[in-house]
Amino acid sequence: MANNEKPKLAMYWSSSCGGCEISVLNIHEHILTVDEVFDVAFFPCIADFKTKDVEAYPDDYITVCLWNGAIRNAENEEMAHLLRKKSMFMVAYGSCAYEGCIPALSNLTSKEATYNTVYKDNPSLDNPDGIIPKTSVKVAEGELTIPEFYHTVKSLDQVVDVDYYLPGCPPEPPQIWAVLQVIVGALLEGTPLPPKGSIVGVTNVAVCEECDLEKNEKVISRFYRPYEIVPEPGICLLDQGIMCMGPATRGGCEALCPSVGMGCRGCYGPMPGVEDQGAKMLSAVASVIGAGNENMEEAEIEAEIQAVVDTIADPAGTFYRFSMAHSLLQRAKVNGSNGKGEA
Amino acid sequence: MSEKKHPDNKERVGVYVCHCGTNISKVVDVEEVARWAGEQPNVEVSRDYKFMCSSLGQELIEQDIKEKGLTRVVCASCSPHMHEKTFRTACERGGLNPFLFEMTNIREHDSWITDDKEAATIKAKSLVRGSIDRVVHHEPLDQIPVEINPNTLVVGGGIAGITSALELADAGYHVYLVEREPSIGGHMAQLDKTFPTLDCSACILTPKMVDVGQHDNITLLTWSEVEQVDGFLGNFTITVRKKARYVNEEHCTGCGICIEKCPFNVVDDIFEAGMGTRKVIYRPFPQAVPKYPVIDKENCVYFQKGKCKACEIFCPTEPNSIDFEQEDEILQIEVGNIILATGYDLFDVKRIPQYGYGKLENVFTSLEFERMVNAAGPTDGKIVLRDQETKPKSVAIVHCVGSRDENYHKYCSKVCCMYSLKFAHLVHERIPDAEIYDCYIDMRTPGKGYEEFYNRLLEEGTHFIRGKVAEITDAARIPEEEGKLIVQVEDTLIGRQRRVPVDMVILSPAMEAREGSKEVSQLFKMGCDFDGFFIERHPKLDPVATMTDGILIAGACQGPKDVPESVSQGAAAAARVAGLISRGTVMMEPVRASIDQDACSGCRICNNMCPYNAIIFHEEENVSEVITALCQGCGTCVAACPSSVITGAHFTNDQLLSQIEGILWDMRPEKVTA
Amino acid sequence: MSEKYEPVIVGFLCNWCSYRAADLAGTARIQYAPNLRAIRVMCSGRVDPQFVLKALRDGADGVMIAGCHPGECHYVNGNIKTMRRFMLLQKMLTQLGIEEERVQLVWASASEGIVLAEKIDQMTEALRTLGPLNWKKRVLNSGNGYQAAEAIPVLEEA
Amino acid sequence: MKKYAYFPGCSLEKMAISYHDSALETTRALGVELEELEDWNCCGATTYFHLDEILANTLVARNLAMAEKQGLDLVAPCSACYKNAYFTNAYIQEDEDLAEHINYALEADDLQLSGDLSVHHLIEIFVNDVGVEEVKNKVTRPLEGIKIVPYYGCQIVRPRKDGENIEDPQFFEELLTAMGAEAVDFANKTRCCGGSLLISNRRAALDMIRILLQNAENSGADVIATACPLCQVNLECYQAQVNDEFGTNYAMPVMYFTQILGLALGIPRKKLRIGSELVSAIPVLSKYLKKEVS
Repeated sequence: MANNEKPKLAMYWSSSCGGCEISVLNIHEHILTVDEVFDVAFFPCIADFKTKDVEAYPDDYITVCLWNGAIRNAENEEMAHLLRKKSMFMVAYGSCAYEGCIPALSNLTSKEATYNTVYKDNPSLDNPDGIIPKTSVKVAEGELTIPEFYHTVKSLDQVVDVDYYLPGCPPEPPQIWAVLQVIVGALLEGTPLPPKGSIVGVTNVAVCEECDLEKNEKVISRFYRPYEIVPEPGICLLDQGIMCMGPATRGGCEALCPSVGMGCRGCYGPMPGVEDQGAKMLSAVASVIGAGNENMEEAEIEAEIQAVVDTIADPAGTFYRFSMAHSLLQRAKVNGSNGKGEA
Repeated sequence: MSEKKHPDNKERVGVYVCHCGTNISKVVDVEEVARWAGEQPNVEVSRDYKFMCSSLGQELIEQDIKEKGLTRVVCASCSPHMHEKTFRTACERGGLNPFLFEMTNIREHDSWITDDKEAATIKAKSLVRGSIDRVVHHEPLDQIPVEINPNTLVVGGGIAGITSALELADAGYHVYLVEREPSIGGHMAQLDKTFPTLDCSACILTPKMVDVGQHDNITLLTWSEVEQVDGFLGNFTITVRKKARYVNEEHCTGCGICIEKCPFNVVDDIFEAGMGTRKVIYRPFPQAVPKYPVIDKENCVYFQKGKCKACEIFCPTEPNSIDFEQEDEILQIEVGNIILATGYDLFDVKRIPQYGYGKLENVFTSLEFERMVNAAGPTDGKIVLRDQETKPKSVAIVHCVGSRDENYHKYCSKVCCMYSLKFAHLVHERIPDAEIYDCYIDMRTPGKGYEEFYNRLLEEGTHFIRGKVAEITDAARIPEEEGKLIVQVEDTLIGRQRRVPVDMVILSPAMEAREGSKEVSQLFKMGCDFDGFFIERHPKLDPVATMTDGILIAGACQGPKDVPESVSQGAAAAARVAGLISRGTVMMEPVRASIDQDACSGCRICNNMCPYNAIIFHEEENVSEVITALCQGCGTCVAACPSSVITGAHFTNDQLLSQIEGILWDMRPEKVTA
Repeated sequence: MSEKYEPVIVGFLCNWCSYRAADLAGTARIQYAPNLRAIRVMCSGRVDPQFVLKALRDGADGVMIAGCHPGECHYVNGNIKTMRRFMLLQKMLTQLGIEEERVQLVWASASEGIVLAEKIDQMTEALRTLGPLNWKKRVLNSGNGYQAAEAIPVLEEA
Repeated sequence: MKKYAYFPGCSLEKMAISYHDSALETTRALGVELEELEDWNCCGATTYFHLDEILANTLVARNLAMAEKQGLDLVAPCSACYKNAYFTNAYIQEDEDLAEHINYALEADDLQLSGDLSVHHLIEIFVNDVGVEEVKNKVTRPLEGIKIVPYYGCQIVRPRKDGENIEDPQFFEELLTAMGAEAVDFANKTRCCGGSLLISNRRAALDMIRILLQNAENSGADVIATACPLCQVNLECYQAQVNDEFGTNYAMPVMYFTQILGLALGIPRKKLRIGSELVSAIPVLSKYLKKEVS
């Protein structure tokens, strides 16, 4: 890199809500420093770039690429490969890129069912001919193509090599600034970089540590959905039967959600050493179900436990809200045509 | 044998595949498994051998550790319950930490369950690969030393508990013997004669009871119950409630004048099995140990109505031994080991209405009959009907009342055949012209001198009817049956229904677990089976130990047992404890959980996971901690921890996840032909 | 492998009851399907749901968790916690399209070698009927997922 | 008012008409409506089940299906009818194959049986539905001083129900006690009355009857109460033959429990057909009937 040239910054948006792009602004006046330090090389959200511009860059031209979004279709994957090739550092920015996030919840169903919902079976639709996307259509003028819509949503690192991860939905401002600082520091002052594959801007302790609510020994005899209960202030939400992923979720967010009475949803991903965040949370939650004991008949125990289990409406959606693509099973086995993972 | 060096090996694993003579090799292709194992990652050497557990087999392992610098060892042979210890010791001799060893069970779980050689060999490979992948993640561990408090708690003062207490006390160790009744002695004290020798039960038991009462090394706590058990092997703290006797044990001489003068009699449901009465201030029986009486508060006129005090008035001691103000005492005892000898209950025969007990007055239970034939019992040993005078001319004895019965207890109560025979003998002896009908399903007399006793009864003229009694009724069908109890039974030897009219019926009820044994097992944090009997560590090889270290069981609390067996178990449990005490410290398996304090978020999910209360929460630091000494290593908290910051030593996530991967080595997509 | 489809079951057997039951089945030479590959854990309560998912992902057709009967757990109530986890896990596995026969919780005391052998036979047969799971190949790497290629004929090909 | 489909069976309207009339009278008095099943058919008795189980079950199922169609639970006063109906109803819930067979056959009659209804013996209506307490409250003529044998017969307790002691049931006693009568302790209360053995082995059957009568006499009872037409016939009609055969002289009235209940409820004896017995019950009941007679 020539001394007079500023490092190049890219940010790309694949399958995600776009909140991550906006979150960059959350670093407030630091954005000016970013502007000072970096040249923007590719940032479709804020400036007009074309893919061909990127293709024209030499390899590793971009210093750091903040990639947000999951890999939903062939275009996402193609862009991931392209930007990987052109970037020195590929950062999985936000939960979608890191572990699939909300888009990956569609892994619980089939492509067909997703299409049905989006293009056919939806009250706000007007699609009398039942037209659904096809990768290639011949029209009078010739052939039209669109990217292939994948069956399974993947995280960024399931298609390209990723240098750093920034979890969060979206990542918290100090975290964003931290990762940029690290790279800038390395580039400008030669400070050592964290090892490749590091998850940046998180702690190594679960959210509960940062949460001020009072926690007690847990015995939960029913679970509540958020609308079913007004939480008692000051008391651990999980203790009150409100699903809170805090115990199974990596800290660093300062327990934002629990502190305003909403259970942690798990966006910072699993703790180090955990292979599957959802399974671990499921295990923890089931362990403290206050039903059944060793003096009861088996059928009675089962009935009691079942009653509590019945109050957890959607375990897969709850425990894998952010980590479906990174989970052990990654998706549902879909039988039949309704697209539900029905055994 | 095959040897191969992998340059990128992290560890140097030795794999040993045992033929077990032909036990394994006749189904599993052990040579192939060994050859194949040599090709697996991290494997330095792999061999097959005729008998790995032989000293030569063990030497192979030792040698390879020394010469080839093995860092891990896998042995594919029998169940770890059989030889894990053997091979761990071999590793240790070779200079390898014993926990860097893993055993693969290709005998009980493989070669013995199928004759499909191909499938068995594939399975053996999978299991071996699982072990290889697991053992790489093993960590050296040290056994945990625990100091043993030389005092012992014995719960239950029946013959098993008495034996345990005396054995230990005679060996010079202090024993606390806790009994909930006012006297020790248990069921044996109620019996008249013991089979098959017909020794007088009291004559052989009483001296032992006296020994217990007088022994310097025994603190006898009767009329007392254990309320709480804290701690673990070597260091238990026991809370005992010593119920108020209302008699001061320091002043009382046991003269018995108070009992004599007490004006009120009540039915004695416990010792006399309802056959006799006792005073309200009482000793269960004359030879009771200790000799001090107890006031039965519920029936005492002074306690209920505020008047009487006859006992106090007549008590000759100075100061007076009667103390109406006495209160329950709570004692704390420190012990290193616990022996449970809590005995059994008799099956409630009223649960079988067709046997008529309670409705037909001359139907008796075995215990009632024991009291009746006992010379010191309510009828002075005379065999009479409920009217206390008529001698029965015919007696039926019914076996298996509640035992070997789908509706009640499926198990055999083991002692009933023998004591039923004893009853038959006693009736013959005391009423020589009486006809005795003994209705049994199968006659079970396995024991020294037992079958001979049965033969003796055959000689004595007992009528044996092989068949389960259907009912006992007073509904006569023919004039000869009028006024009799009719025993309806299918005599399976002659293939006919019989109706046997008799004057008296004795039911031999099942021995069942003590009421509340489940609660007791929880109190002591040990296992208890469906029937309520305590579970031994191993049904054959470790019958007096339990899964909880430091807690032993003896006698009928573990399952139906006769006197000699209870005595053997009592002594065996004592010997086990004495061995531990003399060692001073014991080494415990290091399979224990621990929490990474730096990574614990204090979520408190694990806090009520532990049945041993080994997990404590530090409010200040906001972290939980496992007390290693209390932890039994089940791993339930490890599975529960949502942060995976609890590690279960020797069963870590890494080890188990790698084993899963290894065990499925042939299921990877590239290998599967779907 | 042979012509007949042989399901593979990963078994998590507790040290005190079900592992011993399996030992006893062997000692008694009870012949049963050699399709279960056992992993010994101290208590069924040690079985982390991650293990079940890991086994399914890595190629198992089914997972059996075996423990002591309720009330007979050697760690007092570890198996009750297993039941709680298992029941919630089953609910989630249903959402993930995994048939309930594929993950089973069974009880076998140390003396119930025959019971365990029967359960293994039954499970093997049930899995044989269901067919292979083969998660990585048939669900993850099939492009369109399990059976969906047949179910969705016209979505992407022109 | 709770309503049931009433299945009288083949004996109630002729031989056991006193049972029929008293059943209708007593249920009405206690606020229970029995609506006779229209076009009912034979319950299969005991014999048909030994010849062809599927057809026998189908026969029973037709009655059940008609009750189900009306949305009513079925009540049978005869113990054999009750037992057959109860078991078929239970089998159809447990055995899918059988259910399919039966429903295939029922289609011909435009019927279908799911087994959702429940089947009761008439005595259960008084014990469980009305309740012993309520019966006690409605008694206007307490039968003090009369000793009655609660003779269950063998079939009532055959469908073993939760919490019921089949060896020594107590509900009949409780019902009799509620009427103010004394229920004697009757060891043979669930013993067979001989059933249809009279056809094939007369002497053995008569001996079985004799044992019951002897047992009743020994217990000091004034009257035997039954809940089954066949029990009633065997115990009453064959008393004379028993006496002939064994040289005994039993004269024990055998009544349906509903007749006795009706009496306690103050229903006129004619309506209950008391007095039409072969061994008249009038002498032992006279003191309660005085008012009526005068």
